[in-house]
Amino acid sequence: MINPGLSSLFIFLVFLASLLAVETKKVFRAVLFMSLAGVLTSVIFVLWKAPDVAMTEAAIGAGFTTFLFLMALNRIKGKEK
Amino acid sequence: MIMQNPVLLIAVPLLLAFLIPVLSSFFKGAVRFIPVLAGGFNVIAAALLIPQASGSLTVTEIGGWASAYGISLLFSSQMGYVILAVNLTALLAIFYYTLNERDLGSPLAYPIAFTLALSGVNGMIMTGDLFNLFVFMEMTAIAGYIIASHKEGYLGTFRFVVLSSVGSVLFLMATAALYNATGFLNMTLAGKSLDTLAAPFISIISVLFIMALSSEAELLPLNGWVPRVYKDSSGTGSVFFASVFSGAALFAVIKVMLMVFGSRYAYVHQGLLVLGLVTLAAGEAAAFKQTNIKKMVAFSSIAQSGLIIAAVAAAMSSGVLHNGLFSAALFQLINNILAKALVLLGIAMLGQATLQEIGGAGTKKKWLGVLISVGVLSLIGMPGFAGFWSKFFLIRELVGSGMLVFILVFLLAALFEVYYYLRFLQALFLGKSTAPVSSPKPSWVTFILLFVLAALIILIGFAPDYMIQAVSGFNPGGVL
Amino acid sequence: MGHDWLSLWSYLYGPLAIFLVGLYGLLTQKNLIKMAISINIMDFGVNLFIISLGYVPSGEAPIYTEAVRRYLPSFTDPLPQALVLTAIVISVAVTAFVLALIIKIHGRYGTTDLTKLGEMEL
Amino acid sequence: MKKVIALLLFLGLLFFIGTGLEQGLKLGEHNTLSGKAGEIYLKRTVNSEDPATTPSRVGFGRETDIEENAANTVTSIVVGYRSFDTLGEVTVLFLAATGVLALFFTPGKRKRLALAKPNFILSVSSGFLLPLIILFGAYVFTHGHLTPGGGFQGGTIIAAAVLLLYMAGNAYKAPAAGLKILEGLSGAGYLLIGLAGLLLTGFFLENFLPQGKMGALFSAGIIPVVYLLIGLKVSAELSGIVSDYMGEE
Repeated sequence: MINPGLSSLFIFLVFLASLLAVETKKVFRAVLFMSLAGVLTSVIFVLWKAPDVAMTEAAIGAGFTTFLFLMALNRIKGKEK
Repeated sequence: MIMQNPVLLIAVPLLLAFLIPVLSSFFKGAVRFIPVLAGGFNVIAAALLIPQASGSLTVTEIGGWASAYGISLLFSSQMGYVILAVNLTALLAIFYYTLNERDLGSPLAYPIAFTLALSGVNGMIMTGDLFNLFVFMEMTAIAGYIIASHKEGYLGTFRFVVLSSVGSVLFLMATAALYNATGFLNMTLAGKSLDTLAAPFISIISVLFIMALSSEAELLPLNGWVPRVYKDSSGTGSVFFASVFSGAALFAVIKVMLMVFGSRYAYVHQGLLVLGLVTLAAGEAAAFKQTNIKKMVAFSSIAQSGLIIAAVAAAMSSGVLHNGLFSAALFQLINNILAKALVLLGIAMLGQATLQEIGGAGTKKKWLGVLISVGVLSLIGMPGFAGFWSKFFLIRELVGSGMLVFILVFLLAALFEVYYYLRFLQALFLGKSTAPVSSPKPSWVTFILLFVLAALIILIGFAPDYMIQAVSGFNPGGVL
Repeated sequence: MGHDWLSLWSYLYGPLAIFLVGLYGLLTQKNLIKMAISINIMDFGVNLFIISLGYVPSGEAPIYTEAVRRYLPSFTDPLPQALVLTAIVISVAVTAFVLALIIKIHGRYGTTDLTKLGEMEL
Repeated sequence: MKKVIALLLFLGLLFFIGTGLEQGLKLGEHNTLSGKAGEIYLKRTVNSEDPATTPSRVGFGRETDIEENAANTVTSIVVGYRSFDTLGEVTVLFLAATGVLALFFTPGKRKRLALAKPNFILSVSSGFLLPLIILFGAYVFTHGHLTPGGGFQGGTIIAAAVLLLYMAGNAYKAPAAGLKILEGLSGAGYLLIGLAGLLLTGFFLENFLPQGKMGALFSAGIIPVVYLLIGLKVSAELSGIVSDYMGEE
């Protein structure tokens, strides 16, 4: 039995991270907060007994997506210089 | 025997699309003809399937799993005609691309997007499973993004991506909630288990579903991408959006409303009716002001989607499925698919963008002017053309069931439509061009494509009874 | 149905709130990349929502192993997990496309700000 | 002021959707599997006479002739019961990779983006990290029917190896044309398996190979084969996207 407090706490953290990702001024920070939200989401998936989804979320949702965002930022910054 | 399986309409284009990158490294030039092959196969396969089908739905199981829990495809003769119309216009548009739009960026992107769009729309029309519908919706959407972005219409595409993503997320939410409450993803079974649920839950689910599908069906909340994307896309691209994608998405809306919500929840269908009428009115009012021709057709396309959805919702809102109204709506859907394709291909061949530029082009290219006029006259419902009959049947059934507000909005919208399309015809034949005419001279093969569409429209205009017979008698029950 | 507020938050309102944060971002943000981030956040919210709908407290992960050899009624629901698996892959596909699109928009117009792009009247 | 309105709208929508859904959903302790499709999948009784009441015959390491014998039920849904969805999903990824390729398309050969300074430690360690990562990815997608993981996760891990190569030195460039061909071939392979099912048994994507013992590496019929193809396809697709993003315009 998982303490329901634990998953609700993590959900609150994801909520907070997404709010920061949306509200923060710097785009780079926003990407990092989004990535954090993704990692925390995959932790919740582990808590909710969905290991397959947790693995996919960590590898694709948090990992690969973050790479894509950072590359996009890099290319846009490179142009502006 | 195996040719009779509707899954081939999805599987064969998929296989051909996967082979495109392989083929392109051996025969570079052959790649352009793969979409033609896929479209041709689909048209023949759909034409062969129709005589076998009846008004009741037949179920084809995928993977051999019982259709209650596995994924299944539905097929009936009415669906067959919609599929035939969609695939035929897609095939003609692809022909047009092969002949006239060769050098647009990456050589792989357009063929792959067209071929997979064919699988996507057929899947959207036929699938009987909610999540499977989501997957095909996404497939069509991404094919649409590629088609929309191909002529550097990046901003319109961005808007399209954002709105479609919102739609797909809402669709997932509704599907998951429905699964949790009923235990099924199969549309029919989920619909059958709805009765025990509270009314607020059902209304929220229905709102989510309608909003989710509204992006591709060009209905109101999420259709902001339409004018921009039409304006920026190539001729083939605009035909795909106006006829192929919106036709399939409209049928998907109709299917979800019919199979999941049936005609038991009058409030759901009344909500949809209002949405359809508002879309109709807003679309016609916006089209009225446009001077860019493609934008005008785009808003007119939005309005037509609204009309069709409103008619379907009216057919379901009285508690039992009103068969006459429903088949008139399907007839209107098919007519709209054919006429929009004809008009948009014609405009693409003219090559000018605005009403001023187009002035008098119809007198210089007489045949093209005549062919475009056939499409336009069918769209506004000129007696003798296909579009007249579907509107006539619609009005007759509406009067029969006494829906006064609907009739009023419909007539007013039709008046608007007649006005701006006649203005377009006037510019086409009587106007004086301000810009020098520099459009490429199309080959005679291209004329055959337009001629096929015009001939179909005129044929249906001569034998409307055959067509209305063919799409009537839809029986959504009898599955499982 | 009686629920304490904590489980209501974690199973229903929390995921919905995350989804709405994404929607809020999509409506208010002017930077294209931040709009893409908002779309991803909406996806997180909906994925959490779907998995929570398949969660059974004190359930097992739906995998048969040496320890769990036979069917138990206390497995978590595998179907929502399969759906989310598909949804995640589709969302990364859309993200890859939309970011490429943003790079192209920036290359063409020199900005990723929606208000500036609107002012250019394209 | 604008923020306040947005906040109110946010809370209103949350309340509206939340309370509406709350009336129909079965949440937390009230959530049961009974009668749901998920239960039928877990019991592997989809094709029984009466799926809801037929007792499950699943036995790890013992029973051989039950209908879908992958130990990981999520896998048996993803590539078994709902394989058609997965075919669509793979296609979506294929389309997106094509779209990215089309957007970054430039006629002629493309150079890659040069990184500021490749990390020394990274370039040294990539030599022995690389085989390990690829091996791990291959393990994940060949064991997808037994343990958590599968073609999508394994494919991503292999794409991470390609990314590592890009990070390790400015000389590396992925073979983009070859990747595209691999994508096409593995996708076509998946479809041909489906069509083989149609020819052999009359159902598209039917699992026509013997099921074997649950828990064995060679079990669950076509599932490992399909997951292998998906793994190849996803790794080629994501690597293709990586190389597109790393390409110079």
